[in-house]
Amino acid sequence: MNLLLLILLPLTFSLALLLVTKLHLIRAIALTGAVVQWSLTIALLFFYWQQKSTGVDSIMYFEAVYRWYDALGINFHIGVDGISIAMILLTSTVVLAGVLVSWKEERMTKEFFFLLSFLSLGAYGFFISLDLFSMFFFLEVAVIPKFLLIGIWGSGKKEYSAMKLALMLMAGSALVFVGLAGLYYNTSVNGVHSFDMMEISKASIPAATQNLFFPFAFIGFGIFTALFPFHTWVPDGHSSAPTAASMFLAGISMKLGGYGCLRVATWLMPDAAQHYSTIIIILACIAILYGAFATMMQTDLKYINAYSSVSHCGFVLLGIGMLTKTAINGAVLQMVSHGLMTALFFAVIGMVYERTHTRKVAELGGLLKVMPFISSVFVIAGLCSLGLPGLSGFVAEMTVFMGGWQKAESFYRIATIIACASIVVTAVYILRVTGSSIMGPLKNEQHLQLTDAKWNERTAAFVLLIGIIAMGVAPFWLVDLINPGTEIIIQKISSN
Amino acid sequence: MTASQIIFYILSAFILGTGILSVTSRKIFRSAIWLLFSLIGIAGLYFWMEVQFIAAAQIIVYVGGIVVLIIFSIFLTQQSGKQMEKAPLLRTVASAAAVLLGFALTFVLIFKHGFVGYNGTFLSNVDRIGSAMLGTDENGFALPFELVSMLLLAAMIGCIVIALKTKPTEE
Amino acid sequence: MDTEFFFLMKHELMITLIIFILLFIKLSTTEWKNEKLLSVINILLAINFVVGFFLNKEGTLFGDMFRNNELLVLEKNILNLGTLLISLQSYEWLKKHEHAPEFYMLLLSSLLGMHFMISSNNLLLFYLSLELSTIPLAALANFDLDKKRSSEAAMKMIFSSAFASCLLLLGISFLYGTTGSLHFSEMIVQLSGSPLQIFAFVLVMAGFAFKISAVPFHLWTADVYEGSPVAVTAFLSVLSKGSLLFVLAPLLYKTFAPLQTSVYQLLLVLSVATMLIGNLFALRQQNLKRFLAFSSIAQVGFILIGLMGESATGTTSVVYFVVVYLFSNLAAFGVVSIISSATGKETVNDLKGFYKTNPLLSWILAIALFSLAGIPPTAGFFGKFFLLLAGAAKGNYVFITFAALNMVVSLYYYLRIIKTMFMDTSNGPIQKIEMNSYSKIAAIICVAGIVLAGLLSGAYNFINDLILLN
Amino acid sequence: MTEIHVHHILFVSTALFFIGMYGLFTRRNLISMLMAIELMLNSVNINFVVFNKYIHAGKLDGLFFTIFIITIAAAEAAVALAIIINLYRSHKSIDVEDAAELKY
Amino acid sequence: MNDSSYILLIPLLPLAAFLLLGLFGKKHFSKSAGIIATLMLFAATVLSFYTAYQYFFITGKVNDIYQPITAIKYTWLSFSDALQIDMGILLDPISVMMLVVICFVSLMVHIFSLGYMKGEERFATYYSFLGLFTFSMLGLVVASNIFQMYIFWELVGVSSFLLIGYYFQKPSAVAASKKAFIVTRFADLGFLIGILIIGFQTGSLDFTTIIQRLTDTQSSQFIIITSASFLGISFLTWALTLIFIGGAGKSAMFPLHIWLPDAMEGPTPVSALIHAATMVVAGVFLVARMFPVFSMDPTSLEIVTWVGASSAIIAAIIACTQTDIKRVLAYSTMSQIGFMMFSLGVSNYGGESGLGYSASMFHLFTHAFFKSLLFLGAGAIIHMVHSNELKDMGGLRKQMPITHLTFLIGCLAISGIPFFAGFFSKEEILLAAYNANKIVFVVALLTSGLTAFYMFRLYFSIFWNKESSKQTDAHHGEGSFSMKLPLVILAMCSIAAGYISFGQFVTSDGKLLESHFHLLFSIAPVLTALAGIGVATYLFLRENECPEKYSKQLGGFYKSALHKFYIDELYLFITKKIIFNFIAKPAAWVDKNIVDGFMNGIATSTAQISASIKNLQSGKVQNYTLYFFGGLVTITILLIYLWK
Repeated sequence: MNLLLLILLPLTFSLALLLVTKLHLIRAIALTGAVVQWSLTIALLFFYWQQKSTGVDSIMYFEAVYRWYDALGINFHIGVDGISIAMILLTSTVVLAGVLVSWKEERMTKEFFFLLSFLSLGAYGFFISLDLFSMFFFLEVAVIPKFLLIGIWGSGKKEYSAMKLALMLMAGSALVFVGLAGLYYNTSVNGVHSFDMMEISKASIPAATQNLFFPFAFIGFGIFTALFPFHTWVPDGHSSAPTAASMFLAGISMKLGGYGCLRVATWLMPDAAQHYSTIIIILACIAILYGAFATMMQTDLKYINAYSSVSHCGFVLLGIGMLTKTAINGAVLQMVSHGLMTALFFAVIGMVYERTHTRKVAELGGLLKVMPFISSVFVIAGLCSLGLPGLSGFVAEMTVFMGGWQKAESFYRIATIIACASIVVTAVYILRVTGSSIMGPLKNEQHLQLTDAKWNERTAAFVLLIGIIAMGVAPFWLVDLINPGTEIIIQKISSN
Repeated sequence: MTASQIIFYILSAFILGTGILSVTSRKIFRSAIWLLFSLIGIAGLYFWMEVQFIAAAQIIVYVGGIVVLIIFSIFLTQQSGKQMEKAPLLRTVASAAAVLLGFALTFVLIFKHGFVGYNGTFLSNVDRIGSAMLGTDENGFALPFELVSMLLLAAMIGCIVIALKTKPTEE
Repeated sequence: MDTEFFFLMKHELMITLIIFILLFIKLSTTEWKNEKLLSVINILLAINFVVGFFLNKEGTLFGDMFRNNELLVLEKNILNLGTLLISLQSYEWLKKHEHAPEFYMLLLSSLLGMHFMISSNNLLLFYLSLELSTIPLAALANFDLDKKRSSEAAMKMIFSSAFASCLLLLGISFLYGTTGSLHFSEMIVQLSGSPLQIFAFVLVMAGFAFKISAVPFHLWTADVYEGSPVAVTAFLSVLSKGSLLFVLAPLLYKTFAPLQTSVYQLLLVLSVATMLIGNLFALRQQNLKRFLAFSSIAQVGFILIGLMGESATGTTSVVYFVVVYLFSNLAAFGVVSIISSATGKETVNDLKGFYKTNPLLSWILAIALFSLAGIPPTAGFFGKFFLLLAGAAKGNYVFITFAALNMVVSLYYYLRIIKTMFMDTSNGPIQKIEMNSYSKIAAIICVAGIVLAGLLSGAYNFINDLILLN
Repeated sequence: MTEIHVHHILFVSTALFFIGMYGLFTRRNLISMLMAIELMLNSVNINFVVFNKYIHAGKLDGLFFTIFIITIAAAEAAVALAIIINLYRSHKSIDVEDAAELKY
Repeated sequence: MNDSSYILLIPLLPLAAFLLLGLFGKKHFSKSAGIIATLMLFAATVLSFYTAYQYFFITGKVNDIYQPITAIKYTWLSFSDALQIDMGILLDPISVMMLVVICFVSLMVHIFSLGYMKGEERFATYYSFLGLFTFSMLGLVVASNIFQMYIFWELVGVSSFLLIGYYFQKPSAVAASKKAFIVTRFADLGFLIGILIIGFQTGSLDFTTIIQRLTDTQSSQFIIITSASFLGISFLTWALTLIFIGGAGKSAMFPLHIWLPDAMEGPTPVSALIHAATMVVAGVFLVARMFPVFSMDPTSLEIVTWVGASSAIIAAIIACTQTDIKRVLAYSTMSQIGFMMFSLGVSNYGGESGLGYSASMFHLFTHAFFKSLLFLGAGAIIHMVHSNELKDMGGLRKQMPITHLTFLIGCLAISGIPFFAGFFSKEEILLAAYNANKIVFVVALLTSGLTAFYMFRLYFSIFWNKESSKQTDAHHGEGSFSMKLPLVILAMCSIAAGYISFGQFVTSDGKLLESHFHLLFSIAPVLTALAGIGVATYLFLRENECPEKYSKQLGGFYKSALHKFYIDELYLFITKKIIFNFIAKPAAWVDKNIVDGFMNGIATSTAQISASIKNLQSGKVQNYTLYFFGGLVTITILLIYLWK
């Protein structure tokens, strides 16, 4: 299977969107595009399994190299392993749900879906890139659509949030750039420097050099994934964004950072990863607990979910910082899980907001009575967030804990315990918000007239729920999928 | 001290003195005249250095051309007797400081560099200059010459368009 | 002297020819209508651009004073293209202008100066062509003859540039005094890095820095850009800078090679100051042209990073970036020009709600700004990436981090414009503006350039090959 | 040359250059500023001639540079004056401080 | 698939009910949901009885010892080669017993709810939640892997949350559900960390393997886990204590019991099922499941003992003062579970000294019946009176004869009156305590007296005391057949269950344990119980002034018991005041003002710098040239002199 399809399809559909003007055509194209992408990614999974079953055993699958900037040793090198496939599946699922949720978007519909499609292109490109340059390219491709989506279709202090998000993410990529440049100049293939990850992973970069550049790459990507104290774009950005964009931001965009931390920082600079693991873990623990406590004080549904994202993404960083195979598995699982869960959460919040025109917990109440479907989904998303077994969050968090505990030193264990403690705090804030907005007496009589979810919203919720449950009830397939990928990263770490 | 030396120092003093007067005089017309003297002094310096062609060009172009142009412009724009306003004190001080610092720096650097005089012959007769001016070989300056002509053309066009204006100015 | 002469100086001769054609048109008794005249000129410029690609030769003329090679041809073609684009964009403005032929004569004289400058192998020729490219521009800055601001801009330009060229000349005189030659290739032997030479080098560089508006030699830029007609501003910001950079790159990398340390130090200081000041000032600008002036100052800070690379990669990235910058900046100026000539409005606030009324123009401006900000998939991203990458070769990562973070600041003010256009609402937005076909062509070329120059690696690889050859 | 060291002549030219610069910085009249610039250019001219005559006498590079500078100075002065006159028309003044509308 | 795969159906049937009713119940089964769920559960119950028969009488016994049998096992999630979560079914005496108890009680509750919940708007949802709970509880008890247990442990918690919050529009119900979930979750944190320690120290998450490795004093795992210590306490003690905290949370042991009384906000049948018979004994079950390991560590057993004993007495005291009948029952549940706990605590592994273990399980078994009976009875009463408060009741024996009778049987059973089920199990517990620890024995004795007192206080207050109560809903009658049937069945069980010779089946080591029935020993407990009943009769049979008088005399003690010893207030203080005000609020504040403020500060200071340097661009060309030259000189000096 040619991975270029993953880029070309969204591109084609987004260009097709530009050509039509009728609203129903726009919607049809957007939905078709999302469905086709989704099917394609599912197909990718099957092709991968097929390759695996026929005994093909390589680091990356479906690799292809296209010459690009020869003079600088830059190629467009693409390929996937299990981790990328997991991420790609996540992306297509969230995008599909996002398109469905925004079905009713009336304002500048064409532009909206165009930008959404462009975003997904960026994400796919990022996950399939094996060349740091193209990876960086796709990382930044996504910045502007996010800015526009938030700024144009958002709510609240949208301009401020959009700007903050764009600037902080840009600062992240600026730091990433320095890290990449360092890697580039310290790798040499036949006398030419290289951005190719496969080459860099083979090169032996001195530990001192790694220690110099690792912070750049890690913090840079870390900003994307809400690394404390660079997480402040998350609450504002997520809460101002329109539903689909929030879903994308929290569901996918933050995962770009996690993936980058893992794939670029940790894999390519393993010595430095070990050197800095203490700091990473401390920051991750702070993010986990502090994010959770900060969530308790929030009064806006989206802020609650955004802060909880900070907390949850802390698990990703914690998993990466622990540097054991199980923990890294957990980090990847958490990325997928959080992606699905938070997208679902945002989708539901969007549905609630669309109907009640408020996101203030204090103004909501007893929604279960008027919109049972939406409320149920809300509760399920909340339960997933607090790590209920049978849903995806549990699997991911437990794997991180297990991986963290694997390290015998007290420091790691205490860090793990701190992380574990967050599940209690999570329960507190999730239940608080569920208790007062979904349950309890109906606070606003006008809400009695509200209707439950429409077909598109139901479908969107189901798409995400299927993902969450598929992961929560049967995690083994996902673990098997990502295992070879983490194995390689671990080998690289332990070989040094 | 030889006569040549005396002449040099007198010339130098003249050039610098008139130069200073030119940039400090409060009356613009006088200032222009001091400039004229200074330029003539420089022409004298060229004569002293035995580069007669340059000296001639200096007198023709500067004295005969530019200063005249300047004086015309003064007539066009100003009453001759009017005193110019002084620059703000802060800027005057800052300028003086900057200029003195710059001068000190430059001259220290020149002095340190220690230029050593060259005692070979220096031929600057007009026919050598003339043939070089139109020469296209290694020591020829035909191309710059042509270039300058284009520049003059352009300057001319520019001047005409800008200065010869018919429409009244918007307020 | 044989026919080779014509091929070697073809670009310069073509332009001279056009100037004379215009002169004759102007002097002829028949009165030409502006529309017709402009069409003819645009066609001539197009021909000039196309012809530039053919029948080129490599070699030197006038005793090594003038040289030509494929790289220089490419650079001249780039300048020709820029001129053509500006010409297309300024159609609307010139249509009503009574001195259109003179405008072109001066513009082309300046272009001619640039061509000579690129080809010059000698400080004298370089200086003369520099003046040739500057003095007409000062006159051009005054071309909004009935506007006070225009003459103020012209005054600032001519005095600043005269001062700059005085310093440049002082520097050249010291270079001449210490090396005894005006030829680049001969000078290199004599450069020893003595303090006076470093001073001379700084003086010369100040002259360059003035033209490319690097801080602290940039102060004239914003005022002149704001006061001048849009076309002249575009010309100043793109071609004037571009041509100087074309000269500067090999000059630093080859001629001043003995002063390597000073070159690096100077570039570092200039670059840091330029990025910082350019960005800080751009943050608060309201006038679009003034805003673009400061943004282009900040861009220069980036270009200086590429120059620091002191390698073929660095030079390539600079030349490449100039191309990218040309497309991006001209696209932006094109839109500003359209707005300005249709409504006379030039401030950021006038753009409120612009997207509602003029989606196409908004997108063009947005793409241009993205490119200037270095956001993929526009070419600006590639340009900045390669500049930074070339700079990183020196290993000064503190500086590279600083530069990269500066991009964040610059993103802010570009996004501010985008925000104004797309998100803000206004009671009286600019009405729908019809583009004429000339500006449409220009816009298409610019946008195509912005999109394709990066994604297709051809341009960069081609430039790199040429630089490795020469 | 035996009598006068090069440095002395260079002292004069340098001094003249900075005198001119001082004038440029402080004169408020545009025409005076132009005059100051002429002084600076002249100082550079002296430099070139001195370097050519006393140090690098083999070729006439410096001399020619001087000639061209004189020419350019003329052209520059012409354009500058044209601009000044135009400015005078619009501003009714040739005080440089009056032409400071474009700022910040 | 082997021949025991039918066991899989036992948990899966309720799950199927949950999915079916949860997804489609509202639309398609809004009326028939109860019947469907009940039938499915009936099938599960039959299967569980069959399983019990199979295990106890056919397959379970090898060499006269009941062996744990891992019937089914699938790898669910593999962390590393050694550590993996398996989903499996482990059959041993206690899990099989629990299977039976859960299915049976659940079935009773299902049937009871047919009448009790009739006409509820979310009838189908109710049954689907019941299905979810039953599934989770069954999964918990058959877990073969400690992590599997944890998974179902959490699921049980969530079903409890959902069912307590069933009347979601009642703020008190919502608060109670939150409280229940959060408190147990806090305890689960201990369980989780305990799992992590145990798992990594033994290199396995499998119960059988863990027990095998940690009971062998020679095994390397055992040596490491006992020698390694943190804060001076060995890892084994840490792990077991933490696991016990998990159990204590679920089982509402002091001081984590605060959620249980509030949990009575749920529908009463739910209280009967979850908060009396099954879920709350999960903690006891957990300790029992890990008992071989606990028995290796006296320290943790000591903790279990004291926590159990103190819970028993504290709860009993509080129960005497409560006026809400369900709360009285809730505290009584807590007290009884305290019995089970300390019974485990005083036990040893194997043989005679393992009596406590066996007794605890026996009590768990009997308690399930009589306590669910009491709760369902209370449900019937509440159904009729529409109130939980004792003051609204009285003299109901006429209106509800069956309820009266069955409730009396329940009270007698719980008070430990001979010939009722509670007597037999409680006797064994007291015996075990007497053998091991005299202080505990005294506490237990006292508690059983109190138990008798408050149960009969309840009984008399409901059925005697004031004569007829006005608020009775006459046309309601005593409730439908579906409500009476479970009462009768359970009442019969409450008598009959005591006669099972439990020592034959459930013992700590699987070997037979002879019944130790000492008539002499029983005298003291029975007398205490009778004394309790006597006092209750004196005070509450007729309406009189005495209770008030005595309670006044007790003064502060009575008041603090009435207020549950202010433990709730203490918790509220810690959570609301300390955690909210001193952690969460500062965290949010820091985030908004310092972290974010710093980011915004960068932006604003940039803008300020930008504004403050605007005069650089003064518009005066002479200044420009001056700066130009100044910059030039600076750079020159820098390059030539300063920067070598």
